[in-house]
Amino acid sequence: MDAYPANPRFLLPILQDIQHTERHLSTDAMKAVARYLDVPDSKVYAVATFYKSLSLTPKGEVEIKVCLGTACHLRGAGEIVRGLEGALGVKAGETTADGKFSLETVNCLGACALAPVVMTGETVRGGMSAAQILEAAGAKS
Amino acid sequence: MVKRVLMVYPEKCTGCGSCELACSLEHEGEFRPAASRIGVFRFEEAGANVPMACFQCEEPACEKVCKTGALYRNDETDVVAFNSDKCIGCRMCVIACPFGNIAYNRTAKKASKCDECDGSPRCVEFCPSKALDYPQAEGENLAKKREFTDKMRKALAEVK
Amino acid sequence: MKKLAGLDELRDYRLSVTNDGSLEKPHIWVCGGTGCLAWGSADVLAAIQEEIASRKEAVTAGLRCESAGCHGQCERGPLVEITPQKWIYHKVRPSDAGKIIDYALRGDPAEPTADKNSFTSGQTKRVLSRMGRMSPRSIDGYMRLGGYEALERALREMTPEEVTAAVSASNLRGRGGGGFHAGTKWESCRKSQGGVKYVLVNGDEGDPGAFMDRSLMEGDPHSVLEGLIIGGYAVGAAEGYIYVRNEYPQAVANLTLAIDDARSFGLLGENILGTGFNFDIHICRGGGAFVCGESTALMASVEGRPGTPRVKYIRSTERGLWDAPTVLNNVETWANVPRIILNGPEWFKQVGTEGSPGTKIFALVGKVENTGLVEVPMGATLREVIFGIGGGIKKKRPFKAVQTGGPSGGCLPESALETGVDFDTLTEIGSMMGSGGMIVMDDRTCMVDVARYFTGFLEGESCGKCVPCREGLVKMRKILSDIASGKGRPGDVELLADASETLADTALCGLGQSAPNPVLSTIKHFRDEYDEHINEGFCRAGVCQGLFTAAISDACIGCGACLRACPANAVRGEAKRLHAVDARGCIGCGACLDKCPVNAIKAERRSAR
Amino acid sequence: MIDITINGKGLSVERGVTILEAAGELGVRIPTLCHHEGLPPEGSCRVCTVEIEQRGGKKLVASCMFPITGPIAVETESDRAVRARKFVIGLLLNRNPKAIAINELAKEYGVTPEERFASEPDLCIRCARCVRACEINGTNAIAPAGTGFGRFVSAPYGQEPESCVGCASCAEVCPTGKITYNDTDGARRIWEKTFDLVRCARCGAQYATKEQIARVGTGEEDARFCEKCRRAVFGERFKKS
Repeated sequence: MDAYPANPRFLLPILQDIQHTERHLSTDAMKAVARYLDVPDSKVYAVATFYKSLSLTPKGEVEIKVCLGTACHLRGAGEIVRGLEGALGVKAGETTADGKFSLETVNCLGACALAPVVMTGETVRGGMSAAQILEAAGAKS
Repeated sequence: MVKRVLMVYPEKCTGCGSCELACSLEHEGEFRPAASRIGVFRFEEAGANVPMACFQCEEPACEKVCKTGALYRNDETDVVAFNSDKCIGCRMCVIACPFGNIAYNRTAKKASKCDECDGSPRCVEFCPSKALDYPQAEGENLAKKREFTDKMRKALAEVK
Repeated sequence: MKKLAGLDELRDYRLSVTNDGSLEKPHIWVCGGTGCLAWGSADVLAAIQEEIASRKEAVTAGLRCESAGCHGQCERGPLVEITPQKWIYHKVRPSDAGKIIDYALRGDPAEPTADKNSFTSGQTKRVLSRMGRMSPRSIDGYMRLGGYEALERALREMTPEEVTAAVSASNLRGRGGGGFHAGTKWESCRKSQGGVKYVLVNGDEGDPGAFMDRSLMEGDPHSVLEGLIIGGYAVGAAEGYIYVRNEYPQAVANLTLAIDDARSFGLLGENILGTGFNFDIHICRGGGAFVCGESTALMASVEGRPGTPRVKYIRSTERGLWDAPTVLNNVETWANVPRIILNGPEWFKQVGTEGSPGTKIFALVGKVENTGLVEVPMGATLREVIFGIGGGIKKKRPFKAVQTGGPSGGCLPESALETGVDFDTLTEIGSMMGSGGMIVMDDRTCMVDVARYFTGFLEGESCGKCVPCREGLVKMRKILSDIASGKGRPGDVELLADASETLADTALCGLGQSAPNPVLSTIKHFRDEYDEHINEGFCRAGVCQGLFTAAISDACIGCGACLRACPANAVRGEAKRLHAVDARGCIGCGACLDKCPVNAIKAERRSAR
Repeated sequence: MIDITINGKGLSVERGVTILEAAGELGVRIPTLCHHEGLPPEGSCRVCTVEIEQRGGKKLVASCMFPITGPIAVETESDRAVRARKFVIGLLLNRNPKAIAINELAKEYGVTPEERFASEPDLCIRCARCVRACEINGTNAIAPAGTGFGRFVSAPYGQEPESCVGCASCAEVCPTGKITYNDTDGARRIWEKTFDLVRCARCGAQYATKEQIARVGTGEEDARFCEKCRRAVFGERFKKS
């Protein structure tokens, strides 16, 4: 947080950094940011609940993001989501009980040529089945 | 527009309450002294009565706390005017006025204060004993008003 | 790195790197775009670099291997290009390292010049011209290919008025979707009162199916910076912001490095090249909200607030970021600027149409043979792009529609294929340019499903501020879901059309106003599919679950792929013999349809309901 | 001054005046929901949509925000404007079937609820009048949270709003009665936060929250009395002097 000047414009980047390191935004963390930037708590909460890259509940160690962009939709992204939901035992948007994986759907990762695309962590993978994705993600963690 | 000033002469007040009735009828459409912007305080043991309405302060505490501009100085009349459409019901003005001259109407969800009936105050019109007057704000009247406000200040200082 | 203190120093430095002989030396470029990385190009790069280090002749010859920006042929990755010959290799594996090095040193008998395939030869690469042939992480590499010459010229020879006039004269229109004249924006901002002004890059490429901007930011970040610096000079801004999608970490990394390099060279900062012009650039990472592509929402986001749009009766060029005059253009628009300054507005107008000059980059994706980035002159027909450059439909299936403009655009039928693609024509026929996504659909695409997909997408991305968008999209999606699940009612299409038209008329921001386009365009061009769903419970594309029965034609080769795919065991048939579907057992899931290698399975009406 | 017409009636207005303000001058009523004269405009409910003709083109605009900067012809009840208004009212009616203000508008425009699109009944129309009232007071205790259909007004972190002073203006400006406050047993409850009400030293009326008084900065002596008693106490002093 101290890496940023205490200017309200850094609210989103600070929250993103916290999200990245702590995998979620705790109330204490948000309050601390509000105090640091001298931004009302209500505005911090508004930002925290507005942006999809921020989450109030902890995300898994590995975030699996299934692209639901148009090209991926046409090439069976829905099937992959269903497959991953079945294999992980969670619905999209949820995190497994052991905190290892969270399953997300995102809008277009901009790698349409590889559709259907999945991003695990910061790695983009194309044309894989649900099982292959899990193997790759699991091997990584 | 001619600037006028609402003058109060407590010594002439009989405590009849005509002003309160006239005010509530004008603003609320009914005879209900409790809703009147002017209020007569009757001190029966002393046999004295004091009609009280907004003093249209030079530096109004109410205007200062009003964030929506519902309370503002009308430069043409010098009245601290109130635009009820802009009132959000925060009641800060009610709390701020040291004289208790702004009330809050819970039904209307708005503050209420004396607006001098846009230049023809009904209270003055209906006061049978000339305890209320509405002369032009100039010369002798202005001097009187200053005297009056000085008195107000002193009284306020005493309260404090 | 040394700080360049004057325009002459910049010129001398540019010339020194250009003439240092690197351009003539053999060089292997491994594509480092997101697509190729996903194919494993990092391993290819490492393997080649390792092999070079171990081969004396390679070292002696000065052979180098670096990661480069996206070539655009993402589906055939990992891509490798050898310069100066410009030989391109597809699907290169780490084990090919030795072979590639041999080719680079001794020549390839096959000379696989990319120009030989239609994907490359059909294109007019201007903005993409450097992609794949330089390292996006090297400012020297950028200068070697003409980079920062335009900035030098603008600062040396042109007044801010002249720069603005040149952009106006070029008739450059915003590549982000609206097609607003960039010059008009610049002019208005330049003339606006106020000391503080801003220039912004919209890199929040949210349209599903579009990745032009991602590739540019990743592959040629300096061209965006150069355009922005020139823009700042022209309108009198001292600060620029680049708003990049959070989903593009590599773009953020490459832009950050580019900004750092530009700063240490003195191309950003105080008193740039001794001209007295101060300008700096900051990066803002997006938060994963599609609506932030809308200009007022983007500015709110830069300011650190939720990205909710505001009513825009006063232009951003008068009151934009922090209420200061602001020019916001998208990545591709900014990347065009240095080229216009360098080559002049007349050069820019040599290609394209009168109303929409220049080139446009499209992301050609979907059911098309060659997917990837395509840069063509404005006015190229959809047929040229899809069937020429794109090589037609995958598996030789019939073309059904092409979707342009992302969720704000529309679906166009075969009859529109001869249409020249530019801002105005696309809008006229009920779609829009958008940022350049071009999604090709075949007969296995259900247009009701597509409409539902986009409506659902927008429903999820609505900021929720205004009633029509927040509540109206829910209503529309409910109708579409009903239709797609066989619960459509007569009159639903009219109800949908009415809601669409009114939503377009009442929504607060451009996102909401254009949200009904996918629905309206599919109703307009594919009305019969809606009617089949509602009246006959039939989805001809075999997409909507339960609204069709699979039927196998005589073309069946008896491979058994369908039989294995069927979750309901409704396919019968012996190996090498004609298979058949038991219509009573078929659950209409469509699992078999895509598995057939010979397109022998069709979706048919269910006989008994 | 700029000459415009509203429903055919001519009017001269100052540059920058909104259509809604101009209509008010002419006595032409345009229905509104999110608009409040004391608050910055939001333009989110779209109920005040009107049709304008400007430089030969016709379009719909939100009258509460559209600043008049050139000659325009406004139609507040054109077919297109009414169709738009009905659409918006209908959508709100589906979600807020119990809101009196919405039902009144629905009745006026002949809009009936569509059962097929009914969602969980809610009183909040997300007009953000409450939020803007809180903002303008400088308390910023509440803000819109979430996005899309799930957007809602919330105190931060779903907890008691720390900065709330209990002035209740959010409740007072709420057009549908979604936000309420309750003064009982010497306490005010709002946003699930309980405030002690200050008791008037003279009449015993509970007239304001401590936090409110502190925010206004009223002197300790004055703050002992409710506004009625303050007047009486002052009258007493005044009479004596």
